[in-house]
Amino acid sequence: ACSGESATETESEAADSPGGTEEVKLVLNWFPKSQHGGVYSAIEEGIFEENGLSVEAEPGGPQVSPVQIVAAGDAQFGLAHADQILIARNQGIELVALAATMQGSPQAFMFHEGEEIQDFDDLNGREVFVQPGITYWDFLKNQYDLSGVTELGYNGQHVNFIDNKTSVTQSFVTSEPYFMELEDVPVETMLVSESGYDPYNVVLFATKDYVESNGETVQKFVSSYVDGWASYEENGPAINEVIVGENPNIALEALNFETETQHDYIYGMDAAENGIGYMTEERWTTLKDQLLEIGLLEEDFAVTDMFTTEFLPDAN
Amino acid sequence: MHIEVQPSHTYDVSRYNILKTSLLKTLLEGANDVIIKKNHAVYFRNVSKIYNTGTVALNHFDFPVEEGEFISFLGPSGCGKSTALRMVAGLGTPTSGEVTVYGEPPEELIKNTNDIAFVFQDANLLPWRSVLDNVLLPLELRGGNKKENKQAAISVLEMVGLKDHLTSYPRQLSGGMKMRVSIARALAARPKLLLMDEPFAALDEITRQTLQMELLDIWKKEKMTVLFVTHNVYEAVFLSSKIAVMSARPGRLSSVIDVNLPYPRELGMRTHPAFSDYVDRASASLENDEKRKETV
Amino acid sequence: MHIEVQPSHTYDVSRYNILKTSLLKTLLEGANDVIIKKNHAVYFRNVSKIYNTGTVALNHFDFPVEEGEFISFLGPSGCGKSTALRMVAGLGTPTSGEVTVYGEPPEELIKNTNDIAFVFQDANLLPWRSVLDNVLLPLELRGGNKKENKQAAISVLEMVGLKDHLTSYPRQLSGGMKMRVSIARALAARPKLLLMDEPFAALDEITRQTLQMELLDIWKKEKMTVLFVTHNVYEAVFLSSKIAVMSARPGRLSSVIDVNLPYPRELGMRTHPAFSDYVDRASASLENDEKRKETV
Amino acid sequence: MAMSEVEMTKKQQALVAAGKKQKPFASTFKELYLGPIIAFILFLSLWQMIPSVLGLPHYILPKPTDVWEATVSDWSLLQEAIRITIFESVIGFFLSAVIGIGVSVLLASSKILERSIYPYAIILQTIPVVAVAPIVVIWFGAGFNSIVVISFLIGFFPVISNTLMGLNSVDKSMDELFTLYNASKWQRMWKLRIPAAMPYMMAGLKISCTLSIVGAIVGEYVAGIGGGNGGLGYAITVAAIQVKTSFLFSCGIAAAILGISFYLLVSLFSKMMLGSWHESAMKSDK
Amino acid sequence: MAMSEVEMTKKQQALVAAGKKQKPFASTFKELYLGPIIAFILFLSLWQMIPSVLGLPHYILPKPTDVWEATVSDWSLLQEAIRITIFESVIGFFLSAVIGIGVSVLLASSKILERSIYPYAIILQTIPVVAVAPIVVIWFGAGFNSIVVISFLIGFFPVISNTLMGLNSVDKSMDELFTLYNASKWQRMWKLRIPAAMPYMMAGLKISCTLSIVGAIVGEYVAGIGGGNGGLGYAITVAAIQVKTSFLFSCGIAAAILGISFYLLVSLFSKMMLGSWHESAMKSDK
Ligand SMILES: Nc1ncnc2c1ncn2[C@@H]1O[C@H](COP(=O)(O)OP(=O)(O)OP(=O)(O)O)[C@@H](O)[C@H]1O
Ligand SMILES: Nc1ncnc2c1ncn2[C@@H]1O[C@H](COP(=O)(O)OP(=O)(O)OP(=O)(O)O)[C@@H](O)[C@H]1O
Ligand SMILES: [Mg+2]
Ligand SMILES: [Mg+2]
Repeated sequence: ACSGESATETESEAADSPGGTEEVKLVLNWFPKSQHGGVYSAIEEGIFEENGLSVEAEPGGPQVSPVQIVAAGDAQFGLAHADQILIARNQGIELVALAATMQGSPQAFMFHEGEEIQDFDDLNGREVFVQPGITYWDFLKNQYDLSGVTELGYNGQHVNFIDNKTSVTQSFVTSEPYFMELEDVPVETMLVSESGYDPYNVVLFATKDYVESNGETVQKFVSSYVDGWASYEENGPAINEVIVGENPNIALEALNFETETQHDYIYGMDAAENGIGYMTEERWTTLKDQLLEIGLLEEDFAVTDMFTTEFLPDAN
Repeated sequence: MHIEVQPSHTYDVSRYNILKTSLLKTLLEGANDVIIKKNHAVYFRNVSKIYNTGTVALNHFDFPVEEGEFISFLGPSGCGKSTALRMVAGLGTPTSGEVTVYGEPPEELIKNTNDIAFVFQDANLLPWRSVLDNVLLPLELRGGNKKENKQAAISVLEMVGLKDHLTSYPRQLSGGMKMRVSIARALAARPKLLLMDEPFAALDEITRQTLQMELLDIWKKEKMTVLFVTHNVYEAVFLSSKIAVMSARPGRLSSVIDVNLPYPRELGMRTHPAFSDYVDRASASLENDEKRKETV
Repeated sequence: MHIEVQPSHTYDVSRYNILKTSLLKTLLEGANDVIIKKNHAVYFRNVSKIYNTGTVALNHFDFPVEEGEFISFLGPSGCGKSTALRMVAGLGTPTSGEVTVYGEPPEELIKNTNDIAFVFQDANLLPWRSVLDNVLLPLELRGGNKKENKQAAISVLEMVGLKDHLTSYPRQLSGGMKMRVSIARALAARPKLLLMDEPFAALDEITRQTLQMELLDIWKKEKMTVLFVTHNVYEAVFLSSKIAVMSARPGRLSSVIDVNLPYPRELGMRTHPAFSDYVDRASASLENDEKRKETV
Repeated sequence: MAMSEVEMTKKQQALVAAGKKQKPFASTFKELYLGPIIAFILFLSLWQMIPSVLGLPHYILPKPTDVWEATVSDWSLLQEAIRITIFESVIGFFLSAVIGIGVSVLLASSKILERSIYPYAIILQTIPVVAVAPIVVIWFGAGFNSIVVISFLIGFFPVISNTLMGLNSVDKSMDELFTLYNASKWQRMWKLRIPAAMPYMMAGLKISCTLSIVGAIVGEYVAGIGGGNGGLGYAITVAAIQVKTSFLFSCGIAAAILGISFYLLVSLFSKMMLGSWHESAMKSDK
Repeated sequence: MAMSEVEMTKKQQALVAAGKKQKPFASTFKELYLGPIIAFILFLSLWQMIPSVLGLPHYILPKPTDVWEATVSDWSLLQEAIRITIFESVIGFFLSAVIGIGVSVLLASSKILERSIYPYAIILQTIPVVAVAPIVVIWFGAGFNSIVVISFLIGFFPVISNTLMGLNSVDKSMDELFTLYNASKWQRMWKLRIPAAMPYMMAGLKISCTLSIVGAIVGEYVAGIGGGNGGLGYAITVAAIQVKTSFLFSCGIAAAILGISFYLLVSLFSKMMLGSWHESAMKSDK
């Protein structure tokens, strides 16, 4: 892919591909994991193909920013957390959220068992590993007095956390606790969402321009995506094996653990009633207001521009 | 006023034009200068050289060299002989005064031709080139037929007695052999003006004599002008048409001896009384100089 | 059987022991050897040197040098003079045969003493050290009182006529001046064995004569042994107690001339008929050699 | 360079000694600074134009003006970050230089040592920092110390590699001189090999000084900021997460300017050290 | 090195020509390999002991045996990762070498060019990769191309810096020779400056080859793996998250071994290139 092409150019190029199927690219927010189960399910089961799409899922990584890649037109769809999609607004990147994979945020603080951390105030006096710039940390600092926290950079390692019994690290409840268990390090977690900061996670998005001019493709994609997740609920373990093929360094058991723990976030909560991918204006507005308050958003705007449920299948 | 300009070697047009302008300039000052300029291969005009260490290497050095002459420079160590030669080659500029080569500043001349060759006081060979390739260097730089160049290089190397060492590297040679490569390199370029800084100092008497004869041969054949630095008074007398004796600190020209022995010179001449006479005169001039300095 | 061993310089105990063992060894072969060994500063025993390029630099070179001698090596360029000297200094090993210095292999000797100094064919100065510091180098390496060392260095530099250039760097010196620094460096170390490879080749006649006289002075005073390479037959005769004439390819010893002129030598001797005689003999030996080669 | 320097000196000298061909300021200016200035202006205008021409939005390639705005508006953050990074990288570089040269000298002093230990220096260089970061953090604590250690780890190899090369490329005949004078191993080291290796050492330091900044930034990245304030690495991470590309560029440019200043300082130092003899640093007098 | 090489050659030669003091294999072995082997064993045993003595658990500092187990059990993963990283870094290094030397030659050919452009080379070196990663990814796409570019970006500066230094440190009197013979700028470059700069160039390549591996690993970190399979950078990231410290060390060591092999190859190449004249690479014959 080259630089100068705007989204529309890429799209027309994409549309011209032979065989009647349209090629689109999806950038994942991380190396393939269970949180991308719906994508791989849709690919594996031929759901995208049935809808006339040929989808390339490009793995993310520590420093890969799907927001930027999609904004630059190098991919049509991306996965990111809701707050990232909102913050991109500051830069004039107009994205539209199409489906929320997880109805809530599995982001959590993980600490050693018996550390007696009940509330966020209890983080004071401890070393906390958080990724510099991660939004919920700003939110928490705004909500609580965390001046006693020694803030350390989170870098994807947990060794230093394990080494220091009183320390706390950011984590996903769907992932890290499993690895700790493997290492016989008993841990507990405290969800960030308990603070009231609960963005949708792993949100499918595209640029506003793209959505406006390629409604049909977007419709096909979102439908397939949701169908993919539906089918993943049935045969998660089988799809996980496919994912291991894409991300050979992760253990199947870890994926299965994730599949289990993320189940409620995907299929439960609001989705239980309203279907997979469901989003509400209220949740988006709350999040937007929270970000506004802590200064991560520079100006107010109507969230209705920011997300749409029009491509989601009608609630059953 | 009619001035006949008869350049003694073939100038290309651009150089001829340079010459013309400098001629026109000098015309304003008087026609004599024109004639002088045209005939001089090298002209030191009141040249002084002060290195930035404060060392006065040359002091009001004034010396014309006519085309086709063979000039030897004699003088104590450190008196500025190398400095003078380097200036002729454009590798140093006078602090005051002027050096001209064929009427031009040497830097200009160098830029336009390949007519000057220099045998440096140390051999100055490229360590990564074999003997043959070192000699080929000036020919390569000038261009021309590769095969002919190689032929030329080999024949000069044969002359200096190194034809068995074509593929040796400088570090595999003895001191005298390195110097001979350097001499071969200079001769291979067939220069009009040959500057040699103690080229034979590292050679034994017999090799030296052979090379002296060869050098004189080439000099005559090619109508070169040679500036030759040596510490050997016999050598100076044997080779030169004129000897410039210099004195030390600051380097001045102390006397000029015209050697009126006929060319071609033969080894036998060395026993000739006239020869000894010149040797004595040159030695005396050197020694006087030394004494004068001591009494000061 | 009683053998009197009277080492001519003061050995420290360890070296004396080495000497003893080598004496004992030789005792088994015959007492004669012992006496020869003890008196020889340098002994080339049937030395051959073949460089890995295949060049035969020395071929069955056999030459003893007694202590206190002043030996000059004469020979055509590339005949192996430098090679021979370097082997004496332990900077090269014979391909076959043996070089001993005071009865020991030179590498051993070097490890135990500072008694050898070498004036290389090129000046070989450290570019980052001033003239004074270059001369100080061997003294520094040996240790000793800094002030005394400096005094000693300055006085040798004065002798070679460079006392005005103590703080100059090598690149600011003329060719002859560099060589003189190198000579000063060697002399400052007051060696027992002095190896000089064409030390005066880059010097003018007058400086050369002064240094010759100084060298002879020091040689006598310090009871040094000197191996001296030169291309100048006059110089060889004037300085040496013995001249080794070498012939080229492969380097052999072609003749040895004992110079029975009395010491101290004076400049006036050069006009002495005996002197010319020696010069003629040496030259003849060199030339014969050359001719012999040509007829082969 | 050799050429033009020679040229210059010739002129300078004519100026000093003969005092006739006075060289006007304008021409010095032209020779020395006009090129870089034109290049800089060209570079800036190209950069200003490219995003517009290619239609790249500012969050992908911000224009210089965007970067300038971001710099001005977040100047206080940037300033603090720069201060911290300077501190970390200077110490890291200092360690690289001292330990690098020290280790090289040690290694060069014995072939066996070199053969035995040098591979570990290469290992230290190639082993990815992320792999050893936890250990570094455990041993040195999160934050400053670890960052300095990582900056050192990244910067020291060029010093070792170059210095060793230099120490081992001593002119043969000078080496023989020392052999002859029965110089001890350390005398040879101090009086011959180290002075001879100077130019190589200095080339190594020049590489290392810019790497030490990269090291400090990477260090903050992998070793965390340890409770203190964050330097450029921290600022960059935050900017990247918040897609503040313009500010990210401000930080990047700040790092680059640091690098250049650092490089110039080390070059100056190198000129001073080599001044007395090495061709590349020497103004020759002809 | 100069010393011991000289020593060796002397012996070798004595062996070849005189054929008397035949040097037994055992002694060569002792000189060449014993040191490194002892050092290696020492290193391994120290490493094996440290975790036990200090009570460091295996997820902090795994023992060599742990690492070995992890390597064996995940060998297929590791092998694939190594293959990919080799590919990326070789291309990155190749670009560094070719572009680095090319640019240096260009810069050295004109003082004005050097003054105008060299600062940007320093900028490219110091600007943190993370800062430019988004652009790199957008221009070259996530994955392979970007990784190669990043590997190049990290590796090319030592080449430029060293080569420039070499090109500018030509012996003055040789330079004069070329002036005298009216050599054109490019003749001087090809026939004088480049051969004279060889040793510096080679020193630069040696540094750059190890850096290019670091670059490939960092590249995967910041530019992602794109559609293709991941190399060591990817393996390290994933291993870190999964607290597979032993495997992480396997990857690190694999990177280090790559680095050493790469270094040795480049050294060999350098010896070949310099063989004909430079002291540091030359077996002298005395
Ligand atoms: N680059 C330099 N910088 C400073 N001084 C110099 C430089 N080159 C030469 N000199 C000084 O200039 C004087 C003349 O040097 P030059 O090399 O011309 O002497 P020379 O006549 O060739 O001597 P020799 O016969 O010993 O070669 C000497 O005193 C020397 O120290
Ligand atoms: N390192 C070397 N490798 C190969 N051959 C060499 C080496 N050094 C010298 N030679 C060869 O050995 C021969 C003798 O060299 P040496 O330097 O001893 O001559 P020399 O008598 O000192 O000559 P000169 O008077 O020219 O200095 C020469 O033919 C030379 O080519
Ligand atoms: Mg001279
Ligand atoms: Mg010799």
